[in-house]
Amino acid sequence: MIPLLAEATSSGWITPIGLHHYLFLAAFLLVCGLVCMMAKRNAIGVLMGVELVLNAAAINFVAFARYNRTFELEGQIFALFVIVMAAAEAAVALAIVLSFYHQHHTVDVDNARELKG
Amino acid sequence: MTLVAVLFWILAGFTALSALAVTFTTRIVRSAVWLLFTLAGTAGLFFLLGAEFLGAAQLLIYVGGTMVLVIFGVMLTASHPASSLQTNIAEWSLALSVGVLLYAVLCVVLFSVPAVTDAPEETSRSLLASKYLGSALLGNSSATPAAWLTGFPSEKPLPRTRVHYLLPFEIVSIHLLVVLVGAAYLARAKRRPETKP
Amino acid sequence: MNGELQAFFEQNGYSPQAAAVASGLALALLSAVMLLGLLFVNSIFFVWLERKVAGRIQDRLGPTRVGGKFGWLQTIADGIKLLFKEDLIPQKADGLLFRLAPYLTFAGVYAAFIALPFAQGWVAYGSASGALSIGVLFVLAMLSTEVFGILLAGYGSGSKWALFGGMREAAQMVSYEVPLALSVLVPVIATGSMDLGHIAREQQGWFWEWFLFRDPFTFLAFWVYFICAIASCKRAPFDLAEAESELVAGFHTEYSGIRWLFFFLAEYSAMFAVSGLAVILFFGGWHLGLPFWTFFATGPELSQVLAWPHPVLSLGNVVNALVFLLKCYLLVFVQMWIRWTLPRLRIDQVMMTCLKYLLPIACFLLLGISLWEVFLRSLVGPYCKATLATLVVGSLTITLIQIWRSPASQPPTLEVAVPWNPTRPPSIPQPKA
Amino acid sequence: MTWLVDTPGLYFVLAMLMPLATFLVVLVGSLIAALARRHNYEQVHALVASREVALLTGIGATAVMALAFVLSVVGFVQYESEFRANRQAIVEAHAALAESAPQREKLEALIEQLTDARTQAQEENNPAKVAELTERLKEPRLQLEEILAHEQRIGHLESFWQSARASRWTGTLLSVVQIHPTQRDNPTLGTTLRWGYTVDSLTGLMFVMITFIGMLIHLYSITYMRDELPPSPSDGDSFEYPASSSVTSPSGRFSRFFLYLSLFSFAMLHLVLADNFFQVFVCWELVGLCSYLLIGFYTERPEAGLAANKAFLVNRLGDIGLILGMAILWTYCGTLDFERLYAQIRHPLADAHQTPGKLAGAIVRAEQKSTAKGQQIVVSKPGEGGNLVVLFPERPLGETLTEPQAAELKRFRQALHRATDPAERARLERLIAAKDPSIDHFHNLGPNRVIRPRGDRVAEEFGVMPYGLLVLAGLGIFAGCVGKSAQFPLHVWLPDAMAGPTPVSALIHAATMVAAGVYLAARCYFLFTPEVLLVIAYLGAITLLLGASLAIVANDIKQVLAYSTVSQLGLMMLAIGVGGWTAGLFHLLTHAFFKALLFLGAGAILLATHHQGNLQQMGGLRHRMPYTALCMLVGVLAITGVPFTSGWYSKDAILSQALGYVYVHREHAFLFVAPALGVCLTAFALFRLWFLAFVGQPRNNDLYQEAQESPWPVLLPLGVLAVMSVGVAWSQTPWDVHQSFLRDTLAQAQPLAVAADFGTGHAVLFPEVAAKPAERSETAWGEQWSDAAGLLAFLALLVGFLLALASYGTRALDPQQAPASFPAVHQLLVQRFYLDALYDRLLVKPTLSLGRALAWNDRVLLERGSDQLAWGGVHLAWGVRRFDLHLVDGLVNGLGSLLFRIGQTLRTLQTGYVRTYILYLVFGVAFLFALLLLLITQVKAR
Repeated sequence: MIPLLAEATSSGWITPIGLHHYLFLAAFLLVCGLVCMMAKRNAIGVLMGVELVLNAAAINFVAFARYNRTFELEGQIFALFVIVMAAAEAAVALAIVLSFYHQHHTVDVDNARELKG
Repeated sequence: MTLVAVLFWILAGFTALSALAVTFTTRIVRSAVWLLFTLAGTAGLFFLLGAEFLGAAQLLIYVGGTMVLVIFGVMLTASHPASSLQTNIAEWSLALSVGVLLYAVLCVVLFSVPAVTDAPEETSRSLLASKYLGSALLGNSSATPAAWLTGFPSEKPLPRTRVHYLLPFEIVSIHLLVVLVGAAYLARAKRRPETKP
Repeated sequence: MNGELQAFFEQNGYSPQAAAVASGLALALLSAVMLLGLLFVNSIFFVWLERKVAGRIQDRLGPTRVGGKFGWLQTIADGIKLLFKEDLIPQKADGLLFRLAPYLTFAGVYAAFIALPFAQGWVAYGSASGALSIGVLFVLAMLSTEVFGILLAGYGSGSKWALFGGMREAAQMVSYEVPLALSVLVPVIATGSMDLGHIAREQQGWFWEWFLFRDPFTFLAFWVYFICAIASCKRAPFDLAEAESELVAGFHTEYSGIRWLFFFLAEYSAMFAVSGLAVILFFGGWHLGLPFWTFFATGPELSQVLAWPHPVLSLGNVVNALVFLLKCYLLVFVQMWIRWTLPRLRIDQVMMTCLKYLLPIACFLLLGISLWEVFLRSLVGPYCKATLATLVVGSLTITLIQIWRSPASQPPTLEVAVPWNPTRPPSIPQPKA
Repeated sequence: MTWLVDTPGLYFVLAMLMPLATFLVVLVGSLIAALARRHNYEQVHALVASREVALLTGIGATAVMALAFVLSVVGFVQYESEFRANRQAIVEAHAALAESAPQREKLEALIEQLTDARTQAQEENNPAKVAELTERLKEPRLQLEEILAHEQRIGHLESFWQSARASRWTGTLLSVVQIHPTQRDNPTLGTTLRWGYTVDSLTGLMFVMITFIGMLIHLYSITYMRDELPPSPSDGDSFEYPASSSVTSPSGRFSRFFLYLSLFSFAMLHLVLADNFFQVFVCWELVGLCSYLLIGFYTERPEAGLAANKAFLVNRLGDIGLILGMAILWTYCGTLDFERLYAQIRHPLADAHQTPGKLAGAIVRAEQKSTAKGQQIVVSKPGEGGNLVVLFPERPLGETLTEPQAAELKRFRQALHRATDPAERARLERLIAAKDPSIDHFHNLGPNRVIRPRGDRVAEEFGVMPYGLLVLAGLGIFAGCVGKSAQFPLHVWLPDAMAGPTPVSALIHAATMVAAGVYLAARCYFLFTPEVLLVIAYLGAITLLLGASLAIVANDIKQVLAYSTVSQLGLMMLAIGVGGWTAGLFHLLTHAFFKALLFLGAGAILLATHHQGNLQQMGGLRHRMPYTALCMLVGVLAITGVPFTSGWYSKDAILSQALGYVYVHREHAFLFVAPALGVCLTAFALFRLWFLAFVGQPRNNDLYQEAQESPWPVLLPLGVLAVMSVGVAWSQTPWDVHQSFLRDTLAQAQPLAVAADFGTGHAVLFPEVAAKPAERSETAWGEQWSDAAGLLAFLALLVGFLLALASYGTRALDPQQAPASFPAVHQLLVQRFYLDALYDRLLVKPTLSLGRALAWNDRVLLERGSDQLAWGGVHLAWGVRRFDLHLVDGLVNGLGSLLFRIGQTLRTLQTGYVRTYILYLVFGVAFLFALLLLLITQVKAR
């Protein structure tokens, strides 16, 4: 199995790995996250979608850092900031969800329509 | 190089699949599990990209974060059957179509930018050591030496502006503190007459 | 090694690229299998050891019969029994999570060993510098993923006891993560590197070079770390997640058979992992602490003194690895000792211990070590080192001598005094006529 | 312990840290005790706050002070040995120079004639003769050079001593803050707040004095504060506390007393050892705090609290000035270190060629003149003062660089090589220009010499500051000293400070607090311009008379001593003001001994009389307590300056200096009259005290009956101090008033500035360099007239003694009639010259009434005014409203309704579903990316 895999990778279109591969993957994660935010009615699910989107951003940063020596440092640092921001976002958002739950006894985001026009 | 390719394809497939699973699972806890797998896969990709510190940080921080997610999911949706939060097929189709549209646009854009060839291995290895991150975050400008700027064809490395991130670092830490306090404030148990049986 | 393997594959007719891939994968598989075997054997040994220790502490003998002396086959037997047990999945369980949980738990711990160097350059994944450049962080991260599996087990098995156990474990884990990481940061600051191999090399030479004796802050940091480590292995006195008296068996109430086995593999491997981290961070890693060979060589490492042709496979490294394992076993033994000596805490006490005591102490230590490095170390470093080493070693020797000389240390004899002989009813005093 | 051998200055640092250690230990102990009480751990508390532990605290503190004393003695002896060795070498060099003078003239003459002969030979172009003469010239030239080398050798010896002292006897323990980030590459320039120490003879003597007296006072206090000991368990349950319980234990304030005492000693020692104003200021405040705590020690007595507040507030008044002065110096000199300030403000000793400067040690004034080359800053002649003061480069550069200077220069050159930023380059070039001898090096300043100060000055360059500001700084610093050592306007706190325990009074008056003021005044002497010195002298004279005259009428024994302290301090300040730097400090040291003796004696009396301090109640006590009486007598003799006691030497020194000053400046005759009168009054007051207390019939019989001799821990310090206060100033010829080891030692510490201002140049280094002619030199005249001064002083003393004897000893005069005969004077004195009342009127009452006025203003005027305003506002608003209603609203409503309709149509978009919003968002993103794609394709098309 190892030799097969090796031969397969050593010749063909899936290698060498470049920046694009990561960008495509990140785009995919982004879209997944957005769809998740759009489709899930559970507030927690929406949050998970947000996490996905943030991860896509982080992957982009690190990929640029790896493939463009100018941003070797910046990319990583901003990815780090993204992670921190994501943690903060999760904390606050969950707190909001919790108080929302206190209010409405549900976490269905469709019930949050007080601000509808 | 090809070993990297193998690992990339394994990790990328893993990540993408579990991202899909996050999206399409209806049970919240399960989708949290898939989310965990996605994040782990991302961390693996970070390792693959040579950003070891980032990978470890991703694991350390996000696992905690996701676990809290799960706990909340359990606590908040335990009283509700999962079916009550189902979205109907129309919404699904709408969301999916929009998503696919966006992905298509993105792919086209990506294809239209020139491909970037791989950077030399050892230089990035030498630079990506976590201590450079640390010294940059501490405002030590020696962490960022001269480098080639993309888009500017030049023979010698152009002296880049001294970047250091002490201020952002401080801002982020203050921000975390504020978030902590705010979350504690928001999530504190509020006494309301109707909640009392 | 990579080079030889590649050559070997090329001789067997692979293209160079393919050979590179193949050798890399093969190397990865090799180390993975070696680690797995090590963990299995260790766990078997630990379970046996735990029983013996528990027996001795409770004035029993523990397993004696299976496998002739000392019941050293007891664990194997139990393992076989567990393998053949019928495995049940409760009706209300979330099947996927229920199945997933044990392997997730074990995988987390298992992954932690990737970055753990057992001897000079003996590490599963290593960069040019010897080990992962952020090994400490990596090990911590991996160990922290373990709890996720436990939470899933608690939730997935759809039972209140299990859920409570999982929740407790989660809460405990999340809060103990913080002091654990902070106390680990202390030696990291002392060396200025997160590379485990580098940290271990920093401590080579005589045993007072170990970070345990380096300065008061690392000394205290070790105790904080060890307490937090016990808590994060959910061992007594912190085993709230499986408190028999309150929750039947906590998160693994519903588990049986091989899945249950995996939980226990995970637990014992976690003990081993945290002990290994402690040994590398505070106890000089694989260094013996008594560099006798410095007398006939000019202070190289053992691996260079007893060198076989291949640096990695040198005899000295074997000795190093043995020393490392020995130290780990000692720490594991201490954990068992604590478990069978101390009573279990209440959950609120557990939380208070972490958040009101360990966390501030850890912060103080972090601050202290920084100030120490800046101001004090140049002044009083050596004196402090000497004092600490003398105190610790002296008190240890005195204690050992006391234990040795105390009569209680004699092994109990087999002739247990039976209160009454079951074959014959006790003689009831006849009322006098 | 090599570090102690390399830098023996650390002896003093250790000695300084000793009391601090005591303080910390006792602090921790009392904290433990307090916690134990809080949480009711009876056993712990009984252990920590027990009688034995408290006693142990006192004994331990005493032992620690003794250790500090030993340390400082060791350090002082070593310092003196090194210092004197160097001075000896310099003196020998002078001797060599002197005795080689005739030979030198001979050689010069010979060389001259030979050169003439040779020139003549050259005119006769007789090469053989020329060559021969040249040969004969070589030898004498070499000899002459050897002789000339001696001159420079002196300067080299001095600079060698400076560097040795810098390396061995001064140092930085911790560099706290770097203020000038622009000068980070040159830490010698950046003004840092350092924790440093510096040692000279003055410091050493102060250390020995403080630790010695502190030790004795600690010992004394162990017995004196016995009432404060916690009750021993035998006295009943020690865990029942009355309501007024303190931190450690209710009556167990014993250990707390020693806590404060040791902190006090530490603060004072640190103040003496400090080498910059910042440290001095910190310790200054610390001393103030400790005095506050100790004066108010008896918390149950309201007057104690009031006195403490008074002392604290009055001292703050002085500190305002201190801060002001510090700020000025910081602004202009960019540093707070004494050494560096001195180097900038006073003319350096010798220039690059080691030739002594004529103005060495003087404040050089300059003024801006418009010359041919435009506006220039020209040094003005010594007589007429310019409006600027020259700030000198800190380290005058020689033609040959010292090792560190060369290294520094090299570093700057490299930095210049690297630097890119033009401003940076300019700064570095300036630094190099300032440091490089090949570019410019320091020459002695003389009249009409032009200097070129820079705008933003580094310490290697010349600078100028306004003369008025220097005067202001000096006055400010002196204001601080006025507050601390109770000079005239701010002396009011000292008499009230008697409310504290007696050992504290002894400590404050002898060793620590009031000494701090005089010490600082002496330490900063170089800042004081002649005007400031005159102010100092006059304030000192006034204080002197004030205190002495008030001491006459005071009836409380401690009050009398307090006023005498005030007068003695005035005497010291006067001495410093008239140039008797040595004399003033000399008196400070001797006074410390006999004043401590007097206070401790008073304390012994108070012990005997159960704190009944009224002199009118005592009398004849010498029969009950002969030993104390004897010691007190010794103390009285010493303070009144009876021959062969230490006071004699110091007072004589001061008086002769004052006389010399007055001889030169006739208009200031008061400056000699005051001290003479003061001596007389002091003698009267002190002998009156002694007679009232110990002689005659007991006026209060039961008090007399109860009085008895105190135990040995009280008497031992008295005896030791009595011996010291007689013999501390002796030399091997005690009958010669001008000879005294103490005085000589101090004279060596005297800065060059004093000699430059009042003397005839530097006595040891360059005797031949005269800053001013001998007939203008106060010091010279003082030495000439010292016998007359001594005689006058002795006569004054005799008069005072006879008066006291007549009125209180033999009762030949009736002191009761004095008030009747001089009612006005008596009233004035009893009312303390109405000064307290005056301050009350001038400061306290106005402040209070001002506060009330402001309060009334707030309460009445502002509120009512605001009401009026509001009323007006309302009516205006009504007017405006109409305008709005009819004109503005018409427009606004039209616009509003339009927008409202638009909004109505648009609101349907806002469904309220979060997910819909996300949908919009995604659409937007897709749109943007499509746009981006379009752009890219456009770019590619080009």
